[in-house]
Amino acid sequence: MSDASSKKALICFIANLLRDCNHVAVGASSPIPGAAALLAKAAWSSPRHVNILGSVKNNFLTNGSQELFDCAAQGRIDAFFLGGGQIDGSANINLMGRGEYPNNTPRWPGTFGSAYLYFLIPKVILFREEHSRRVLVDTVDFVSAPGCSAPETYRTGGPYGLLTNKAFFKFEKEKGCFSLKSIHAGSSLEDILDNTGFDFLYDKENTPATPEPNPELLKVLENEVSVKIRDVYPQFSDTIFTH
Amino acid sequence: MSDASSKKALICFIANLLRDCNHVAVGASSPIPGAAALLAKAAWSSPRHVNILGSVKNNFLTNGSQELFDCAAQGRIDAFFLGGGQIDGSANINLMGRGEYPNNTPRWPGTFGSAYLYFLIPKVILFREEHSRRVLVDTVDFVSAPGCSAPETYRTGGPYGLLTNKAFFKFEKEKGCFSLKSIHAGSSLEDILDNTGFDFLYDKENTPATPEPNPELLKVLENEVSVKIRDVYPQFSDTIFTH
Amino acid sequence: MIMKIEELASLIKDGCKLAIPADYSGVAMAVTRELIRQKKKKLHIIGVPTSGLQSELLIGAGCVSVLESSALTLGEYNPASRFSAAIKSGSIKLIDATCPAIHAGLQASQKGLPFMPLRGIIGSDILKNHPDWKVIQNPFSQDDDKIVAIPAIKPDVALFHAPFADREGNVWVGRRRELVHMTQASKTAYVSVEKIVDGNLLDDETLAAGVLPNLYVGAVAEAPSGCWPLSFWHGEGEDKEHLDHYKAVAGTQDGFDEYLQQFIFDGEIP
Amino acid sequence: MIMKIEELASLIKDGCKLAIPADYSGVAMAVTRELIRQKKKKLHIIGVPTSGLQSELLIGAGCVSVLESSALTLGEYNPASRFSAAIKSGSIKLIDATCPAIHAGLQASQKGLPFMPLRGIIGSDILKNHPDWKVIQNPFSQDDDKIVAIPAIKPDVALFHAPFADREGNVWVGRRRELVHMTQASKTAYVSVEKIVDGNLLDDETLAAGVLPNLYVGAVAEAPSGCWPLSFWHGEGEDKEHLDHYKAVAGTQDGFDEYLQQFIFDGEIP
Repeated sequence: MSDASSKKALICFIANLLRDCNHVAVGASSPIPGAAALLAKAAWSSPRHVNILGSVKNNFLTNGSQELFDCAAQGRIDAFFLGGGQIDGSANINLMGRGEYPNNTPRWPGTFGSAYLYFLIPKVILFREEHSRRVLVDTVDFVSAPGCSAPETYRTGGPYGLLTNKAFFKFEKEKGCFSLKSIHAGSSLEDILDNTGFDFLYDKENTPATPEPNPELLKVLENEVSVKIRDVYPQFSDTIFTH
Repeated sequence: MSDASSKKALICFIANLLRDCNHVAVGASSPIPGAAALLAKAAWSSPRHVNILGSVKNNFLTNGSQELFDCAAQGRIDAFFLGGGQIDGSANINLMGRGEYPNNTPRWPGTFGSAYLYFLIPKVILFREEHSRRVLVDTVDFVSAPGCSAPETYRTGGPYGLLTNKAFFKFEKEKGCFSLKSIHAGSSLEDILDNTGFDFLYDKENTPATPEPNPELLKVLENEVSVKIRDVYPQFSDTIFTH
Repeated sequence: MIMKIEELASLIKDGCKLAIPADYSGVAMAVTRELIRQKKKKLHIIGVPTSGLQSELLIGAGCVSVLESSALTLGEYNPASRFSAAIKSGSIKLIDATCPAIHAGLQASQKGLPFMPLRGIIGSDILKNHPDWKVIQNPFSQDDDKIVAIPAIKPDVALFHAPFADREGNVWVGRRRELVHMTQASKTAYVSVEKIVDGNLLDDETLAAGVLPNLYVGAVAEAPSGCWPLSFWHGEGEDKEHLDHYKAVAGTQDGFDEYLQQFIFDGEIP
Repeated sequence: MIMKIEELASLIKDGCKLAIPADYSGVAMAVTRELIRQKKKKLHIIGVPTSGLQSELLIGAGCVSVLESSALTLGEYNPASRFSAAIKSGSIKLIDATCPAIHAGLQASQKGLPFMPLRGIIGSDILKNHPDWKVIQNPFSQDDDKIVAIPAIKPDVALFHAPFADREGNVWVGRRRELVHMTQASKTAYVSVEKIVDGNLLDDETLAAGVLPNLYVGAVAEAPSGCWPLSFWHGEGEDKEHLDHYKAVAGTQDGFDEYLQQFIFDGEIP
């Protein structure tokens, strides 16, 4: 698959995960999740509300940048995306840096809202294209936001799954670990085992291939949604669409 | 003195009390304090900011009705006015009703913001035209807001004085009581002692008469400020100005 | 989303915890009359932070079981006779607060917090009588420093009147931001407006600054002069003659009942 | 109140606790260049809730002693080389937070409160390393229910760029209400604007909805394209070519120093 096709496949895959949501929020620098949310809204009018942070046109919040956080705490946001320079098998994420805090090398930008949103949004999708032992580690060096909390800790949200350019894992809350759900075209169970730094559950015999994107949905993406995506993510749009 | 002149005298008296303020807030149904604040601003450009709650034109707050309270807690409001169906000698005020709560007879509207603003605005002027033992009582039936607090209680504001249609008292914070400062034309020390239900400090021999309003200030009130007052308090304006 | 006021009022159920604004913010009086016609019962009214004629009428008509507010005032048309009568007879439960505490409780809800701290109040009989507030130690002070903790107030519905809305349910509230807070603190908002306008209010950044987005709005109904007989900050002044008439007749239950018949059940509106 | 940006910048003293907005809110870049020219020292920067090129430049130029923020990001122009270098050398103190905690700390200040509670955070290493936060019991829960208490963040100055202001110092910020909160949390605000307009912005209710009143504003300076090279939500997009150039040269101290010389001390602005 070309890079453009595999990005489109990820967009369609994520769009399907958002179909049961009313309100999806996406960070400003997350073009694939952002495109997916716009696609789901265009294809199914569900989610009804898509908020792209940092965008003027695709952001309907009017109460300042804390409104997103207030919304989340009230359960008014159904899905959100987080990444991480490191993600471990307990779904802990590290956005701070490698090595020991505070003198990390490299230091990444910082925790942003993750230490809060991860607790309060029911469907947090971990999305990181790079699937390597550098990113998917046994234990993160710094917990920007924990994947699991003690039962007495107030927590209405958390990790739903982890999507990379090789596979999709669902997070098993009861067991506190990921389980491999599907393998993208071009990868294999062996490839995934080789490139994942944490242990995860999988079915040796029957792990399915990630389904190809639905051609109708791809058509909506190409025809209707590409213009909107160009509006918000012009550079990204140039890499996947031929305008 | 006619009723109109004595009201004008009160306006001028209060205006002088506000001269050292930057920001004065006034309740919607307090025409005399409101007129005084507008007069002080017109005469001396001090206070610089006058906020008349409930008015659209004379209210510059834009962050909703809680902004006043946020402002007060930050020390951004220098003076405010409170009244009370009952006021006692410790400057406790009762806006709730006579008799036992909750089945007061009569029940008055309620405490409004007094239980908060009285703690946080440095110069709270108690203003009640009626000077009688019915209003100025020994002990209020319900403390909507206390005049004094224990030293460990966070309190940056409180009563500055009490103005009625007979006299002006200053509140002596250290002693926790009022002291009579001046007697308006038409009243006397005897009259005040007769009509005040609480004990207060006074100088038997030398309690001065309240000075007549400055003629220049009266002129500013009549010529410049009357139009603004009519704008905010049309009915009150009709009773004191001949337009 | 866009409906008739009868339908909007029918969404407010008996027992509803209903947040309503002070008179200066835009009171949904047309909807209130419809609530009385529909004979709502056991409403828990939250005056944000005070209330006026709207609560007086609902109380007089027997729709209210709890009034949570910092004041009920008719301004120069005081006293509020039906409110006073209800207090005397004990027919409503009072939760008396102070204005910023109502805001703080709503803001806790708006932010999904269990409580908000608030200065002042200590030593007021309001604190003694309030069923919900607690006094806690300021965790950041070494000394004895007590502060009041106000638990979240979570209304079912915010009900108010606004200048205009678009067909998607975005409502323009201008700088009356207490309506935004009150709405975001509530499960949903039902809004009457002077008019429904074309286009999307969020498309214009100047208008957008005063918009309550439809994420929070459950129903909008057009009701021109929807604040009558009260004044509307973005419209007409109060109907002094009508309010004088109300004051004159509402002193007795009979007088009030006649008022209800004439102006609400028979719907005689000038 | 209305002054030149040189004068406005001169009001910001060494050691100032300076609140600055995220890139999407309007960053006062022209003033920032002036701060560097005036060789400010020991600034305590508060990124609300994050920061970008503005902090990167101030850090690189040696103006900053403390960075309190939830992130410092140049977006697609990452990594922020001068920020990384300062962390490696330990030349700045970090107070790393999470976005809503920055907002909560400012909101506590805005409301004159010692602290605000906030959900989440428990179990994050952010909490372990933050010098100020405390974990308290929710006073309204019977069960073990811990919640983080965020103490007030009280900046000396809020500094940002806005579309326009009037001569009395009222500033239009539209729906960028974090600027209102940030300002009201601070002792004063210094604001650069695209232009100064005639009249009073509060006279028009449509505009008024997006106005920060002059009660809170200490200085306003006109600075057309004042966000350059960053994008402005109410104006131009970012200068990609310039930002690519910055990324290319800022990897070394020498390259950065040349950049400062060329674009700040010599003031070469396209």
